[in-house]
Amino acid sequence: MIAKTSPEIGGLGHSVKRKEDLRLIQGKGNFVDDVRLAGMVYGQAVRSPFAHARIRSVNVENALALPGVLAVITGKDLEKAGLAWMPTLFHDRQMVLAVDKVLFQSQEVAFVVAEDRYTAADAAELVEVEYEELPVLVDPHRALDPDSPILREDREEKTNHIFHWEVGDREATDRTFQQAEVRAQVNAIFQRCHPAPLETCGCVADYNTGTGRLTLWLTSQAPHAHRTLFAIVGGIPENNIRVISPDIGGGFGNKVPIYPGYVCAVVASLKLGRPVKWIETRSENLQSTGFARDYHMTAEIAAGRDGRVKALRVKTLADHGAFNAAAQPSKFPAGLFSVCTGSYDFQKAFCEVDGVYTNKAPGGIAYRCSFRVTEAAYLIERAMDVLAQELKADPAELRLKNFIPPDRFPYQSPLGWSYDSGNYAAAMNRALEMAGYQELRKEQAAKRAKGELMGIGISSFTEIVGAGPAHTFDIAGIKMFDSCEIRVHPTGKAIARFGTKSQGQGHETAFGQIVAQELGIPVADITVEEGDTDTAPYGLGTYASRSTPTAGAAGAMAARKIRDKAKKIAAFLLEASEEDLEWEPGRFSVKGVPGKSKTIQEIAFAAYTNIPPGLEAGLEAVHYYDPPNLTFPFGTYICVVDIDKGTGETKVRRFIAVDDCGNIINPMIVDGQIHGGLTEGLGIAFMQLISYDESGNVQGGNFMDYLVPTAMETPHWETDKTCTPSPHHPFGAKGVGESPNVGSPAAFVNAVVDALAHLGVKHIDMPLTPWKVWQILKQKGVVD
Amino acid sequence: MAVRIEKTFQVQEPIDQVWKLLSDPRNVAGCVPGARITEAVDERTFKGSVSVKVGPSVTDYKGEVRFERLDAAAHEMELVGKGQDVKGRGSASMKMTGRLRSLPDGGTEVATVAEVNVIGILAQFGGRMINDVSDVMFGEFTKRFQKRLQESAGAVKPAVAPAAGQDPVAPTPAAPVAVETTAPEQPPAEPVNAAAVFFAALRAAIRRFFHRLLGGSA
Amino acid sequence: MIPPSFEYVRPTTISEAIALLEQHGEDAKVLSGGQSLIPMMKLRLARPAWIVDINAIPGLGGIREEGGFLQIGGLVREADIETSELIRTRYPILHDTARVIADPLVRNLATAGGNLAHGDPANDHPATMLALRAEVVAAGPKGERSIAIDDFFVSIFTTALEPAEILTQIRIPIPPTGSGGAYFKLERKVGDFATAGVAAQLTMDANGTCRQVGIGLTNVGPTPIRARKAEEALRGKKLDEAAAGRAAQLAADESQPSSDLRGPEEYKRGLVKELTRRALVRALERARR
Amino acid sequence: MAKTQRVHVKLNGQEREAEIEPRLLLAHFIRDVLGLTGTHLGCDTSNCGACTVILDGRPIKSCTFFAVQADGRELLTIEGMMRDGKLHPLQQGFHEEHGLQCGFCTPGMILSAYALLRGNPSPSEEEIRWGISGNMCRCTGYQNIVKAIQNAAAKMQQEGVAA
Repeated sequence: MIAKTSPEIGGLGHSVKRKEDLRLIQGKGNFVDDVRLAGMVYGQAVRSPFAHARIRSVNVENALALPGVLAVITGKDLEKAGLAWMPTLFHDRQMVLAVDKVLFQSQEVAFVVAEDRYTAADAAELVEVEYEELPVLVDPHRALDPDSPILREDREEKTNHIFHWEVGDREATDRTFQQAEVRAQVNAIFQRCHPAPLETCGCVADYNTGTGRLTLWLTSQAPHAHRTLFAIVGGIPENNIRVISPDIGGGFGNKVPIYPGYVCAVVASLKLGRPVKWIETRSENLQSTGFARDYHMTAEIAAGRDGRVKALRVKTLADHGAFNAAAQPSKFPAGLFSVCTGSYDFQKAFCEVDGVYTNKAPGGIAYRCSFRVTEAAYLIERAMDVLAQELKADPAELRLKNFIPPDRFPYQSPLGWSYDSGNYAAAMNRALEMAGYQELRKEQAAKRAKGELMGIGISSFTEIVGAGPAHTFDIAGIKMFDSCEIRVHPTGKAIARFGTKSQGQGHETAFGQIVAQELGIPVADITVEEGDTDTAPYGLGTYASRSTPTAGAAGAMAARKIRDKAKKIAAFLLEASEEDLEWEPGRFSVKGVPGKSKTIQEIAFAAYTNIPPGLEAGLEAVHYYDPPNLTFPFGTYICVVDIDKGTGETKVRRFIAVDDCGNIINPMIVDGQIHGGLTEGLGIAFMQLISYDESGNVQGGNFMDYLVPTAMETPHWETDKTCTPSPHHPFGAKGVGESPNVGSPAAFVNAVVDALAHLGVKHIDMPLTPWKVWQILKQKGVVD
Repeated sequence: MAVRIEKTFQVQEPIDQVWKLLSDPRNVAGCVPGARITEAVDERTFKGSVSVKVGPSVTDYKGEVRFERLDAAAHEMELVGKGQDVKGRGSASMKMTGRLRSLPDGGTEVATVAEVNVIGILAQFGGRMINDVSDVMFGEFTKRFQKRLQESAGAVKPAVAPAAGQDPVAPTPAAPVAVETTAPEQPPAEPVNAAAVFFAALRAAIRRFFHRLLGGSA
Repeated sequence: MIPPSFEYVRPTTISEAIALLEQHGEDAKVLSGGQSLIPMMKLRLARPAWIVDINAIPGLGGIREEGGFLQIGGLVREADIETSELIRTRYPILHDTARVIADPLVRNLATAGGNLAHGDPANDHPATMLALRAEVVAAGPKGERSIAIDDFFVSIFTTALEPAEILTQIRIPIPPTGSGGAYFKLERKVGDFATAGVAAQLTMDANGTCRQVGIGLTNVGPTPIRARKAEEALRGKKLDEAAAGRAAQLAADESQPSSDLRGPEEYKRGLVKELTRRALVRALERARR
Repeated sequence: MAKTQRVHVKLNGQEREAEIEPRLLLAHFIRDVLGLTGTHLGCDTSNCGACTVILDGRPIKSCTFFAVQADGRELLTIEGMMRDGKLHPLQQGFHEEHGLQCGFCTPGMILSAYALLRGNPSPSEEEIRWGISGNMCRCTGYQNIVKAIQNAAAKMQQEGVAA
């Protein structure tokens, strides 16, 4: 366990109040739409009403004729500049503005620039586009049918098939299934949904014709990577691009990709020599930017009568929409989906995924989860419940029986991962205890006898985060290390800069605590800065719960470099040899000589005013951290629901969340992350759905129909922790931002299915709407 | 947002008389208000437009209808219509077939099928609600058609064709939907019966859309 | 989302407002709460050339019992109804209704008058007003007139209001003693329109039989629906579980829902049945107080 | 382009005036014309509440209200919450209870809470959840927002100050 610093220093384990709050609670934050520059103009995209259509003509005359309109950019214009297409983050390309055909409803067709927002909106209506409608492909299961239209005529392979990916031992797994005493199968669709951060995507592109520099204020979770991609795609020297991610109003994966609106704003600024602001509407955000999930999955478990699991077989069809714009490591077409063996000790496993194109918005982004881990955790936790039903076993006991035992870590999973550490039973037992599990089961039995519907759902998930080791993980070729640069000023105050970018996670506070822990400088004296590519060291950004495992680790390592130099300076000042010095947070003292010590502040002053001979001046360090492995947070969630038979409504009565994310930087922030992730899990389980009708019309493309929970639908969350530090992380942390969103959907669904299990119900696809539940009750004759 | 509507009804008039009516636009022009044929491309293809006002909203559509089949011998007709929102925010299309069959009692059975598909912002907000109002609108059309048929029975053909909107047949008081439409003069010689049905379905779609969008508060 | 251009006028008298509406006809729209009109304008589905803002006209507010009626001014906000002591104690059915309309912020602007004048079957007040046998007072070029609620909802999004008429007041006959009512709405989340809603108003006599019954349905047909058969089945009868069940079934039969994102037709009918049952039970409890 | 109109409002205690198009939404008026960017926009269908401001004492969605309608009236935005240089108890509460993460919904959330406490100085958890149900938050799961409002309510009761 880590030595706890004083509250004044506020290192690891202190619930330090957040520094970022003070500006945000006064309305003094600086979000992209708050940026106002002299001469700034506004852009608006013209979008296709059709899901699949050929563009016969685009007439911009009337739009250009409107007073105040400065430019209308079309696909043809971009084509001339070689910018009609841009690379996605996953081995594909995507139209910036459609040239000859559109592939999904609300796709960008033209980009209008005007003196103000209102004129731009008026002008967008005046752009006349003539379309010839084409047959639409919506159902991914029909993507490979011979009679389905080929969507991507631009590709050499004339097929809607994007990739086949498999991992594991197919033959051995099949053999195990042939001999299996018990089999359980679940076909589960993880529906298409959208992160819908409250701030939509947008940018201000400011190309200065005088300096030849482009400054780009961007809603970006990965400013450095975006700078590099803009340099490569746009041909602007990277030193002439400055990307600034100011305050970001939530990201959840939505702000990892580069979107056509950004590129159009840059092109417009280059064309006009004026700053161009582009801010998405909510409908544009939901209908055109990175969606998540849309995995159509089958899982089978082979087990013995004794309830021991033996093998797992998973087959999945992935709907990527019009372009494969998945934002994930380039060697992993299905992200880290192969963590689908979860918390259980399978000897054999096989997993295969096929990706296809459809006439839907592009994406496949990691919505508040490490790439495709939510899908994996949901699938295995659903499958374990189905197995429990087959065996007539208690789902908690079945899980306890099959957990990977603590002494097996580091654990080699059959699909190739090396789990760093875990104690799954500890988290499970704590959750059962908090829930009063046995009493709940008794209550359920009594209620059933009375014909009332109550359910208890358990999910014991394992996450895989912190990408990642550079040997395996890269985004578009850029290795997934992350970085920190610390400068200690003469007066003992410090600034620490990171390659990540907070979107609400509280880095300005938590990362300061890491430095405070290592250097003993009070967190109040440490400024944390992120998001400005001119000042921050290069990093891959914040998503997939990677900030603490990578940048946080880099912070600790950079601080330790500084401490090593500080030790040299202290030795000089104390006229002692380094070996005789001992460190306590904030000071070096000479062993056995009480009172003979130098504080880090005194040492910092000396680093600039009284430099030891032969030593460089200053007290600074940079560290680029390449984690040796990923980290594997885990936990057990228990959900208790009551179902109203008359209306089919589900009420979440209680939700117990026991998380284990290793050592914790700021308990207050960790709880906040868990509350938020659980609430998004609730939304996904019960409400959040983006669907398409047979013509490719988006259903759920605005906040009237894309339902996100309010305070009224959200229950009170009961949280607790166990602590199993990561053995390879500098201070034993694992990352937590996404565990609750990864682990909770299965708990909600398991609870609702459990409430109906006695009726023979084995699975219900999300979202669990009242009408779906009611129809089941009707079929089962429970309601008249 | 595809919808299929079937309507079959019987009239006592003989088949030839009914066919004459069904294939002669002038007599059915008024069956649905607001449809306007602006141009005859050829004897089977016509351009039209409709301006639909629903609650606080106005939507202008430009459309084209074409007789895929007009088989007097078999008493069968099929036409395809398509309209695009002039603001470029979507389209609606319809395939309609009409078939007549003589009845033993000398009367005629009229069987019509309309397949409507709405795309764009209306469908985004309108959900599956297009269905029943399309149904109601189409029902209104057939009701008016029958009424007109009875009038025309044995009656002298009107010297001047009635223009849409100046429909001698008053809208049924219980008109299921009260659509206010601009109803310009109807060029007499151009068939709008099919167009009218098509636009009726179109309006139905829009109507349904507002049913969905508004409400909750005012 | 940016609304199209329009001219804005804010008359200070009813006659001035009516004159403006007559002058601009179809091109003008009345702005009261604006919580349906403005979103439609932002989506550019509504493009009125003139906005006649009636909020500066005095005398359109106020909730009072007078002349045998509960009188609610045309500009009374949903929030005023929700927080009115008079409503909460004497007309709980109206309290039920107001507090489930949209969300608290919208209710600070949205008006009950506008909620009726839109003629939207998804709005909540119409069902309640049908159950309460309310009447609507409209001022127009020909002066003032009163419209029985049964004659008010002509068709989907179409009311009996003439183009130049303004809804100035809602009048609800003060229910006799032994009366009680309730509104039940199922929504997908706070702020959503009803998947289905049911309003029930009862007047019971001393020996427990229904003297007067009103049942209104929300968002299960092209217009707000008054469930007359269900009402008929209860009038003059003892209201026991069986009777409530029969009435609920009749109400479900009288509803004409269509399938949409809120659920299939069958579910909505089932919901009408269940909510009718619940509304009757709650109404009875309140009638007995 | 419709003819512009002169609009006069009292914003956070200051008299402000501008010549604007009637169609200008109050939210854009406050942000783009008067330059106070603490009021945010998060949707186009009046669902999210990020744009909440106080109009004559009542919280409304400023994205669903024309600036011309506010002529001659009083507006309070997040920028007007401080009291003689000190944070309002609600602002303190949100800070102390970790009632915000990305902070985008926070101004609207605080203003809705402000109106809630004016009408009900010691609300129950249920009443608080009800009171903020027109404001969406994607980060906090609302739990700490509820605590923040309880924290402020308690503080204000102690100090005997009204919202």
